[in-house]
Amino acid sequence: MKKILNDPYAYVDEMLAGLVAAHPEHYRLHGDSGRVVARATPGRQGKVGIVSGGGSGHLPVFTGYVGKGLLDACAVGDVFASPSVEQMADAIRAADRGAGVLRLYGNYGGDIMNFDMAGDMVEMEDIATTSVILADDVPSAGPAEADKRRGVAGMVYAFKIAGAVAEAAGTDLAAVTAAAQRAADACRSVGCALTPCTVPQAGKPTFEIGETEMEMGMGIHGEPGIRRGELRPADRIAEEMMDILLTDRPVGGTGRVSVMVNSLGATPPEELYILYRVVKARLEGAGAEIVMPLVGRYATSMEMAGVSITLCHLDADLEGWLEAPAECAFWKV
Amino acid sequence: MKKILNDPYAYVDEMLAGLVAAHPEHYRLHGDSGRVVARATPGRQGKVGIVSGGGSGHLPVFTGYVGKGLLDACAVGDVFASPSVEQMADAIRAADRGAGVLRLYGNYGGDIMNFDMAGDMVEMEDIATTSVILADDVPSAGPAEADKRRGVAGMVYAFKIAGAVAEAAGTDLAAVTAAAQRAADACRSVGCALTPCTVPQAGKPTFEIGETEMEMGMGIHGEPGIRRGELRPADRIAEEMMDILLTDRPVGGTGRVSVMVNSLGATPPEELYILYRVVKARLEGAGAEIVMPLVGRYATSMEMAGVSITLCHLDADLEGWLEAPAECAFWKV
Amino acid sequence: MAGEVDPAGFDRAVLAMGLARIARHMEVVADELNALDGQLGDGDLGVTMVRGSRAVAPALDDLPPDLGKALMTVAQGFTKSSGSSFGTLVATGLLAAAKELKGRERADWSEVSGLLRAAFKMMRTRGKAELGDKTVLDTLDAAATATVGCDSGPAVLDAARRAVEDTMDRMRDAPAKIGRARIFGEKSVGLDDPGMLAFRRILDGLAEG
Amino acid sequence: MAGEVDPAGFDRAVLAMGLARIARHMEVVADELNALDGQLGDGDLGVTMVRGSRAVAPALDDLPPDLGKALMTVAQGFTKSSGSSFGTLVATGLLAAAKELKGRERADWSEVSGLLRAAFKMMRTRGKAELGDKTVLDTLDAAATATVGCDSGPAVLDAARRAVEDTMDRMRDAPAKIGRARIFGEKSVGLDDPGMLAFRRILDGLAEG
Ligand SMILES: Nc1ncnc2c1ncn2[C@@H]1O[C@H](COP(=O)(O)OP(=O)(O)O)[C@@H](O)[C@H]1O
Ligand SMILES: Nc1ncnc2c1ncn2[C@@H]1O[C@H](COP(=O)(O)OP(=O)(O)O)[C@@H](O)[C@H]1O
Ligand SMILES: [Mg+2]
Ligand SMILES: [Mg+2]
Ligand SMILES: [Mg+2]
Ligand SMILES: [Mg+2]
Repeated sequence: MKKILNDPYAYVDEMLAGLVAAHPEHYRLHGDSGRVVARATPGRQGKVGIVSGGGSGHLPVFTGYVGKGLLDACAVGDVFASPSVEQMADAIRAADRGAGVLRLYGNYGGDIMNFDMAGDMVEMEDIATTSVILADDVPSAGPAEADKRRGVAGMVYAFKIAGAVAEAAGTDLAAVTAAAQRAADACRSVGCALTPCTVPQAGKPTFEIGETEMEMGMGIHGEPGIRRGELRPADRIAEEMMDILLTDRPVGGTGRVSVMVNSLGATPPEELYILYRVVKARLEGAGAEIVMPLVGRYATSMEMAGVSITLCHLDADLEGWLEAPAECAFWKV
Repeated sequence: MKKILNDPYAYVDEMLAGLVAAHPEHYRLHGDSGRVVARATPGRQGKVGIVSGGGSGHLPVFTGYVGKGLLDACAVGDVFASPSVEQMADAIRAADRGAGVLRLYGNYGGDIMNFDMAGDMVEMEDIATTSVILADDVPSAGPAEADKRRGVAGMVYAFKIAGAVAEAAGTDLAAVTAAAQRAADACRSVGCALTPCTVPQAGKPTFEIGETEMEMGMGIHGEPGIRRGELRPADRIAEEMMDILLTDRPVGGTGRVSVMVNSLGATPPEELYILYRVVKARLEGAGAEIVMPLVGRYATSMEMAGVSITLCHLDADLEGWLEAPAECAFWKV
Repeated sequence: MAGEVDPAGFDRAVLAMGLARIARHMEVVADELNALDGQLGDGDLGVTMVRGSRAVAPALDDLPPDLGKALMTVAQGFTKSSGSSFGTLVATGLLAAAKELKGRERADWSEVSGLLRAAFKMMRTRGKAELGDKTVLDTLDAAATATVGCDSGPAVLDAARRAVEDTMDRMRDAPAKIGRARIFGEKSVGLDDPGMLAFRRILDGLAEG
Repeated sequence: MAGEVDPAGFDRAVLAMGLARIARHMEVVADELNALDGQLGDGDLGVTMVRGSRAVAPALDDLPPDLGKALMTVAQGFTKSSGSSFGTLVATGLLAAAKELKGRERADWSEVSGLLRAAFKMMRTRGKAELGDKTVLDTLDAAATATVGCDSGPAVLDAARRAVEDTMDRMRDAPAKIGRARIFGEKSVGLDDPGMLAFRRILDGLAEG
């Protein structure tokens, strides 16, 4: 795993320096820690703020999604490590426009503890906060323990949907929180890893895997999956992933579904499109109508090879919010 | 190099099937060969057409850049192989809106021969064609033989600029061709590879390189570069690349320059941003003002790890065209 | 240390001395903690403890006399320096103790058990773990119980160390149920919980001259 | 083959027979061509020739009597089936010959030299290579020259084969100056140019019964 970097301990700070230098129209650093990214142009006064945060190494997640119609601010941890409580509190402060702040992030113990404690801190400064926690990674826990599932690419849908609601005039913290929760509940994801990635400070791959193996259900930090075996043909991989997703939550309701076919990093878009044929056929075969398919790199693990598929089961509200305008350096709707 | 695919011989056709299925609002297949992608909504009658083409495996290049303000159609070859003459002729036909067609592509012998011959074929059908050939890869030939240089990521600037001119009312084939030539002349690129990629049909990596080595100046198909050596720190890599670019063409004229820091595939955006710090500092140190920096995956070689940097030296016209609206599935301006 | 020795209690000077000892010892045991955490998690626990103690160090020479405020200062060192779970839990525990001691410049050693209990409760709320999940909480609970009625520094320390040791022995073969270690499931059986070991090493640090 | 044998010239039947022989032989030499191209390029030259001949095959049984149109048909097989340089060059050469023979149902063997020359010129224009660049053009030029005045099929074929062989021997140690092989620079020294070998194998195919 070769990486282009300087001092591994400066990886995140240098990355952020480059990010804000390249996109000053989108991002600015806020506060003293150097680890809080906020919108270059803050949302209007009275807008509900949305903040996220988590470990680095997942661009565009999390920081990349700061932007109009998306997040207001983000706390940035070291690679695959939670930001500190202080940084999260600072991010909440940056996101606050006087109407309270939604904390919207993934289901990881450290992030939860820190965001909770950060919330306690800003409470003393009279900033009201709520939380919605993404737990969309189906293979990471069974349906009975669905609240233990990890948060992965479904986050992107939640950012987009909550962001649209927060942007609309007259929506309060409760409304934004409720919409975010509906988005979080609507998402199901599954990942499949082909190679590990390397955390710069660790200097060695996150896990080992054979030259011709794949691991179904693996997490974005290399958390063990549900099946390791020989690399299968693309169509069979797609079938297995769709089986997992549609078993956990069949197409229902309006039948309208958005789907994300996401590269974990190194896997090129060519391969995503090969998979998409089957994903589309399976969804349509299950009676679904596909809305705004997303094929590309939306939530990654640096140079990990592999893919994830996320379904976002829509209703009319969610669909409208998903399609509302939004803009950051990585995604324009 | 693990790949998610089915039959390697079906790689390109399945990729295209997925591409048009995912983005029917942007792309459609044209003609019988299954290898010509055209805009879903053709440009207005009387618009100058712009066509490109070349081997697959470089998404978004070439096909991805079909879209409003960009290309009208594209002929798609096998991975790293030229499309056939027939396919190119079909692409020209698809791009023709009655005002002639500019062929805009990279400096590779096979592509040139085939596009020339395709031009001869459509000439009999009264479609006027012109050609502009990108030759922006500085290390691939010295300044005295600059016309032998390969075409790489500079293509994206040429697509964008020519596309903007063609979209404007009242521009004819000569004007679009001249603008494209100015864009092509304005671009300089250099690449640096860390790992090879695998052509599906070949089944083995395009070249071999040591675990801790990099190759400066390597081409996007693995063409030999100018220096192989130990992987250097990011800042030194960026310095070396900027040296190469600025020696070949110093900042001059208006001093306004757009820069693209491009991943060859597997290299994640985190690393591009680390490089961008130095790229920006070097440009500003040379008196340049940076316009619309592009940091991301704009021209790739599947899962190759490495980066390229492209400078596009602007004048007022070029800058205006670069910033004009454009839209495809991979890029919105 | 100009004042007389007060065998029954402690003030900010004693607190500062204890923290300095812990800080020194963390440098010694950092690799051990990283290694154990590396087997079940991300291998940063030693780093977390070292960074936290180093962040606190500059403040030790003039801690506020108010023990509550002093402990608050120490807690902040941990919330700023790292985002790791254990750092946040340490900060949470310190804040709980700080609340108990707010406005007081001196406390009895016999109060330590109650402080440990307060820390335990707030950390349990923060981390949503239960007793038996094989986390630092199990050792903290045992220490709080074992130190009830201990009315000298050495007695407190002795009882706490023994309780932590026993708990670790007792729980070694249980599976971890929370945090990163949980995902390794069976792999955690037979291995100490890194957070428990960190707590033990904190007590070891206090015991070292 | 119902008509009498015409030793001085050829028509579409002779053309079809020759093309069928070439097609058969390409299947035999495909691996050899792929392997040589693989050392200096992308290793697809055998594939190009096989695909091209297979694409032409269905048309051979009823080629148009007009030799110009017949050659056009053959050329199209190559423009459709592959995008490789050699396929396009073959098609270009065939088109050049087709232009020369347009409207004629028969040609003299003595005209072949002129047809080769026409092909050479158009291929040179198309590929922008020069004599000496170590491409198929060098062998084509030599064959065109060597066949001047040859007025029977065997004489033409013999002269062409000898010329191609000699040219390959002569140029083997020169560096390639065009196409993919160019980027391998010195590596091409000592190796035959793949396109030259392909031309030689085409002639071999014609010579095989
Ligand atoms: N939710 C929790 N409740 C109580 N203790 C916890 C919790 N999560 C982690 N721990 C303790 O923290 C230790 C790990 O700390 P640390 O290495 O900082 O975690 P991480 O690096 O995963 O954020 C564990 O061994 C355990 O004792
Ligand atoms: N520009 C050119 N002019 C003349 N001959 C050429 C040219 N380019 C390639 N060739 C010939 O074609 C051969 C390679 O053909 P092919 O394998 O089809 O090329 P590629 O796969 O690179 O497109 C070379 O050995 C050479 O003889
Ligand atoms: Mg840890
Ligand atoms: Mg950690
Ligand atoms: Mg070839
Ligand atoms: Mg080829």
